[in-house]
Amino acid sequence: MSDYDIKKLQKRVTNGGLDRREFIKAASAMGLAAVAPALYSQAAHATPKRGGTYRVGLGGANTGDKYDPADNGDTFMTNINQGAARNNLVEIGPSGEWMPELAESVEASPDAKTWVVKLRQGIEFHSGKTLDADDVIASIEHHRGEKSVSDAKSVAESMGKIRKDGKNTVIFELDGGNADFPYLLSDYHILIGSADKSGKVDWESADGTGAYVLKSFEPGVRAHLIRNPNYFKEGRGNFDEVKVTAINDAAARMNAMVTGQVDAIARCDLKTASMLEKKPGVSVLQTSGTKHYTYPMDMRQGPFDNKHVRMALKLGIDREAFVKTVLRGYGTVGNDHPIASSQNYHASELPQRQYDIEKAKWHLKQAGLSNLDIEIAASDAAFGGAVDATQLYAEQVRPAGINIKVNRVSADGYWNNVWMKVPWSASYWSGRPTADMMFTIGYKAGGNWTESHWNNPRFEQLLIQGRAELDEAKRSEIYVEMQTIVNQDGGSVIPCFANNVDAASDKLGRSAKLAGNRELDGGRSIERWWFT
Amino acid sequence: MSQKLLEVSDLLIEADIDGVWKPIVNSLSMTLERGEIIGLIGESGAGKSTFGLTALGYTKPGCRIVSGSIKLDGVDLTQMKEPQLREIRGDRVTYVAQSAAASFNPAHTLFEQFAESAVQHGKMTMAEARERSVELFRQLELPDPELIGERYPHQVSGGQLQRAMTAMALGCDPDIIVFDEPTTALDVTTQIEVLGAIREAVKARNVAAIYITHDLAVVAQMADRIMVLRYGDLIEEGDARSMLTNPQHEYTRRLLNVRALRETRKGHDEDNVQLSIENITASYAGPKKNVLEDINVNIVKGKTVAVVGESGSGKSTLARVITGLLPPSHGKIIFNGTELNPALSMRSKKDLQSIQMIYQIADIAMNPRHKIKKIIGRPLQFYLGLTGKQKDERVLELLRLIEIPEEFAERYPGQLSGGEKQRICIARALAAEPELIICDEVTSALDQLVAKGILDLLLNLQKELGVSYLFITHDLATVKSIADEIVVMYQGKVVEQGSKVDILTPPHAPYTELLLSSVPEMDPDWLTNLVGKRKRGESPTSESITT
Amino acid sequence: MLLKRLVLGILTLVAISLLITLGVEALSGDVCTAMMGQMASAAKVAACHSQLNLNLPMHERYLTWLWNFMQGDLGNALTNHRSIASLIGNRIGNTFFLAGLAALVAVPLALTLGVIAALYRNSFFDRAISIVTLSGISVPDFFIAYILMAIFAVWLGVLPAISNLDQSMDLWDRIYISALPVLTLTVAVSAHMMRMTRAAIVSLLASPYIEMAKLKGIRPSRIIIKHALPNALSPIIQVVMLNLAWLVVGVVIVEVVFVYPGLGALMIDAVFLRDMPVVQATAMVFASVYVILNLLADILSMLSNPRLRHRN
Amino acid sequence: MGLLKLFWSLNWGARLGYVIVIFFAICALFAPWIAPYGQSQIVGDVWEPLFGEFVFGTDQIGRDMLSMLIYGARNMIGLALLTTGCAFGLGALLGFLAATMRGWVDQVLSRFVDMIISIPTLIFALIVLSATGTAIPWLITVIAITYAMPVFRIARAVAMDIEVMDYVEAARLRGEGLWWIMREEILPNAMTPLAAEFGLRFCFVFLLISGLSFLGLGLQPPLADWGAMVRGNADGIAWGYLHPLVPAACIALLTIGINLVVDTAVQKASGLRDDQ
Repeated sequence: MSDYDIKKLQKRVTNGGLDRREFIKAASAMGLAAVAPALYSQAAHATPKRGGTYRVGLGGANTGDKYDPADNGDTFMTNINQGAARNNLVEIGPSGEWMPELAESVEASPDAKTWVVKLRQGIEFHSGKTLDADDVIASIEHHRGEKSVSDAKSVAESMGKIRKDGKNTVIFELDGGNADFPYLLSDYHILIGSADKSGKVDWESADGTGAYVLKSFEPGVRAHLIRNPNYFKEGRGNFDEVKVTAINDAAARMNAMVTGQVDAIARCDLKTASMLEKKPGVSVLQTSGTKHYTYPMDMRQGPFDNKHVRMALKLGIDREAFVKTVLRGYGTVGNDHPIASSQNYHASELPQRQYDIEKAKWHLKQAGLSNLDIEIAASDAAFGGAVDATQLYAEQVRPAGINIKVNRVSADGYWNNVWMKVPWSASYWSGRPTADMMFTIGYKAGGNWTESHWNNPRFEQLLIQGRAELDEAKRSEIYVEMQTIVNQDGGSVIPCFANNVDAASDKLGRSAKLAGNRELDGGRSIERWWFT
Repeated sequence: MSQKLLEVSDLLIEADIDGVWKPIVNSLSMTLERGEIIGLIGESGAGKSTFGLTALGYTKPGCRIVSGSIKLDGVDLTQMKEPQLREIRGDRVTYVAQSAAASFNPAHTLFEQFAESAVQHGKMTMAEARERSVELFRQLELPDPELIGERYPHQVSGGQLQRAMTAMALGCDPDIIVFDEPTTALDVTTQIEVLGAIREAVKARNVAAIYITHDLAVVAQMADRIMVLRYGDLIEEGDARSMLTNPQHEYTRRLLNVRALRETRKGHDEDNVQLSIENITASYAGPKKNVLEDINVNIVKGKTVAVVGESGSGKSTLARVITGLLPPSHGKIIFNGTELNPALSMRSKKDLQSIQMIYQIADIAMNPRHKIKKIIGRPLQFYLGLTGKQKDERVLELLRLIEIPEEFAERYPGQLSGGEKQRICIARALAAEPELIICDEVTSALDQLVAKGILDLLLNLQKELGVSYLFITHDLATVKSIADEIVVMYQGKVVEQGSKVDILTPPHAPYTELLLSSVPEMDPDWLTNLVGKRKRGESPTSESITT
Repeated sequence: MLLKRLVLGILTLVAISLLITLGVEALSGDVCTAMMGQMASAAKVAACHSQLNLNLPMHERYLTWLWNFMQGDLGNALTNHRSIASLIGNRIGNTFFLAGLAALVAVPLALTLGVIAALYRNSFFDRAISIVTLSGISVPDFFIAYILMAIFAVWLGVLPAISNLDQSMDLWDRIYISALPVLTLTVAVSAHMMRMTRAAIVSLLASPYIEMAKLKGIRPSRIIIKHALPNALSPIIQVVMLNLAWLVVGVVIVEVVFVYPGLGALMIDAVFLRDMPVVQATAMVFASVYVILNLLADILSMLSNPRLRHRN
Repeated sequence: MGLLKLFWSLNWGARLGYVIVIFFAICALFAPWIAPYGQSQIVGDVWEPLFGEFVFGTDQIGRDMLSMLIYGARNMIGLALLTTGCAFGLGALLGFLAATMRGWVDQVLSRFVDMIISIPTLIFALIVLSATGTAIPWLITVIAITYAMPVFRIARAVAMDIEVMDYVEAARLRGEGLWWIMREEILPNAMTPLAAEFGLRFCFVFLLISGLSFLGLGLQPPLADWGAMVRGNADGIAWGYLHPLVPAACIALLTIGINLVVDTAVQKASGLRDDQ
């Protein structure tokens, strides 16, 4: 019995859930004080080993998928492209910090307007070509310009003027200061491909610098990768082969994991994840990230133009129950702003909004209403289980005299025809690594994806200020104020932050702390993990 | 004490009629000697088939044997289990069904079906069965006896199928063959040939037989002894010859009298022609396959014209042409002096009303989902615009006219007997107050006594209402009793036409002669005599007609 | 006759392609907005349109497609520019493999059960099988899939839960990995075929030739198999063909649940993405299967009937 | 009294069928009074066990399964009736028309139906419903059209057989119009085979709706729908949650019940027509 318990504890260490002190304390409580440190290092300091075929089941695959990262977005392609076949200039570490990847260094001018990126030397593409500044420029230019259809168009365009300085240096001259510029370079679209003589990248050749070479790829079905023997990182790219299988159905993914047909899956079915945890030989991995669900209201129209109505709707959601039911506990409550508690500048002092029907009623009264009938559009395209979740919300808010009619709409075309087109809908954000990026993309007045059509002058002012501010304390102050404004005035109900919940076989080795910016160790399990 | 081959005693059989068990065979008994042929005769519902089939230890689904015994060589079949019965069926007792066309499995060749019984019962090998089949096919005068076994049922004519089925029944050298109306579905001329062949084969092999039929004249040719049944009871039993000459029972006498010739009516009135068919040529599929060729017929007002012919003669097509269902490729139809539009859809309501039709099978001529009142009431409403009470009263009036109780108005066709159904069809035709009624084989699906009733009714109605009839039939007895004028058709052409007296008095055209001579007569020696005559060439045969 | 049917079939295909075009065009959005999803903006959509020639009027695009299609050129997918021929090539094989395997199991099974049920009609066995098949018919196919997956993959662990068929596998591996979808489909289609087989046979049992066979002393089993079955073939063939067509065309959900790389999932994806040429190509495959199977059913019905086989 | 007597006169299969159908009909009619909770009310934790506090447990967001099943009976039976009714109305009308008119009308209708049938059902529904939205009238229209196609083929085949009957010819000879022939002559006689088909099709509606809910189309929440209940809980089955079995069993039970009833009705109807 105690043997089982200690295994579980060790597992938590391996998954990054326990640090040394906590582990030793818990192990001592089991009467294992003497051997506790040894057990800890056994769990925490597994060293990468080479070999084996890693089989991973990923959702989010589509038969229209392509190598061109401009179009990548979902789990399947990002794990293959960013996580295995190619690299960024900058990589996000386990704690959400940035660190150079293809870059050797990334340095800013004092006003954060000019950034100089020096490339690592001697990195070879799979094709044998050596990486240089031209490749970098061509790769980024791919996303810019009139003809660009890239999802990263706005990101790439915010990088200002790009020029090279010799073979191994690229200089970015931004229009305005941006202290978070390196994070832009870590975007999963901004991958570096090999440019030909005309300065274009042939993305379909799949030629990258990554730890694995794509051997075969069937869109929406599978990809087969083999190790790049010349990979530039130490201890990465450990598997001989990787077989990625597209499994879009969550239940099928879970079953594939249970039956051992795959070694790891991304995005567990939350409904049954707790059962998977009990399965021997399998670990359910949780990382808290920036992923959050939102219910954005169109603030330009009634009744959402009324602050009290918005407040009533924010107070009418039982966040604890929401996390418990919708996320099955795999997440944390949200506080109606988009910055996760794990992120820098999170406003931890800001009081957590509670489920309060009386207050909601009061706000409704302030708005001059005794009850309210409104409609919300939802589809499982917004986020998994969105329809159920929204119904749950509707039931929670009902006692306040608010009748929410949940209109389930087709998943097909949800983001084109429903989201931001109807007054109120369910929505989802994978989040951004920095507060500035998140606020810019989702809350800036007039932005394409400012889903609540919000426009707050003070917020706008702070946004510009914060971006160029290199002083950490001042910056923190600015972002806390912005979160407070969004919390009080913003048009989105943000009930929760969802954890990344993945599962992996215990035969797999991984570092003690997993990155939480994406599923499966920041989308890089292929590159980072190994078989023990 | 000599044992009878088959001894059925006090057999009581019940049938499930709408969930109630009712007796359909009332304690009947029968004995059969080796080599003897017994005829079971009666109208539908007499229980003759049910009774006859018990010789195989078989009852139709929905029937059960309540009491009595069926002893085959002293062994009681009622006490046997199915597997034992199967040993007997098809081996010691065999069966020849009414319609060979329906009773041969369309999916297998004749030989496969011939051999099945014998091989399954372990009596013969395939090779032996083949030899045997050739022998029997030859005996039954089937053409090409070596090869005909390889044909499928649809490739063989009806008469030949019936013979093949008899051959099949003889295959295992049975003790008893049960013939269940084996010639009823055949044309008269074919019937003769089949009857002759069956009789020869049975007599030659000294097989006992139970011959079931509704036709006294036919059974007279075949049976040594006759049992007359009615509603499950035995009416009369006796030697075939004495029964024909000296029937004891009133019912048997009526059966005998069915074929009595009616009085000849006087010749027709040329001036009062109602319908005139002029030079009609028609086909279903292009000019090369004309079904009717250059037909000319006149129908005089208030009189009856009978069109006689066997299947394939084109007589029914003629009806379709007149009604407009099949516009002719050539010729015209003149009705009361004006030409009728060839196509049905172009005719006026008045034209449609004037010509009505009565069909052969009343079952499918009436919508089973409509009540009688609706069936008769619809033409009243449609043509005459009657509604409500007026219509209902007229329906009752018509029911009285056709001698049907008024309460039948509320019934469905399925609840009526065959004769009653045909009367309803007549009422429906009359409801339109037509000038001409086309009767397409209206009595051929009915028992003889019932048919007689229908013909009487039609004649009375003609007297009362002055309506004309175009009578289409293959049955010369019908023609004799009802027609004023006769048109004989053969292969789409009129071979002879004229007043009834002219046609029925010799000399005949050869085909007419063949038809007339083929009608069975109430004379036990008729078949023997006729076959003799034909062999000597004194009477035409089917072969002599076609050549 | 056959030629006429063939020409009609081809006309049907053209009509379907037109219908599909109109249908997909009527949907909101196009391949560009669908691909970009949340990330769409007017400028990007415009750029995408001009890249993919979507600025041309619909009829022009349709006629171009039709012209190329007639010459055997399926074109490229709008989304990832891969050649559609290669995109659907493997999947056609997979789809037919699955359908064929399922048919191989389901058809004999259903026919046998149908014959047995007809033989022992109204017995306990007949009623039991009737209730089981009705239940089979009435349970959604994805649920059958999950139940089978739970039993055979999760609890017993004898069959793989996902069927990610791979071209490099040998036949035995392919069969093994496809076992669960085949089972699922077998359950789904057998019920219908079995019921129709039983009904077709039973409807013939009142025929005179069946009574004749009984009176010839033939065993009940032989009566059913030798006398009733051959004559019931035509309706049975029709039902079997209908179900075969469904096995090819209607298995989208089973494909998704078992991660089986077939055509159905491709078509759904293509509709979601408004990838017209891919939708068209898959629709043409499906429609051809339907047309061909229909034709085949008619030919087989004809061959099964001596009346039509031996015309004199 | 009379009804009860009639009931006892039936065989056990028919009786069982009627009991099942009447049971679900009562659920459908009196749902708000029978159901312990509302159909969207959240009453407990996620997937509370079967036969515990809640008879059939709770679903994936904590609604009472029993209440959802009862309301589901109302929604689904109502919807299925309406849809199947429309499908049969449309299919039979066109089928009869094709059989009665023959010629080019038959050709055009038959080819059209061939065409629609050869488009996968789900794809067809997906395309149309994506364009129109999943409001109930559209849902009914789409399913009705989809199911009208096979009904057309059956109706046409049956009507072809009836059409050659002499009573239809008699009606034609009388000069009856098309509508009369279809309504009075063909329809009553085609009822039996159509009814047999109705039993199965009725239940297929549940399947199609559940298939649609797989694609995120289908019945609008909070209306409970058995297919969606199976779908929503289906992933639990591999983990020993038996919750999805309950709605699945309901669909199966209703299918069996309806088919038993239809079978008896068909037998009775064909018995009436039989003479012997």
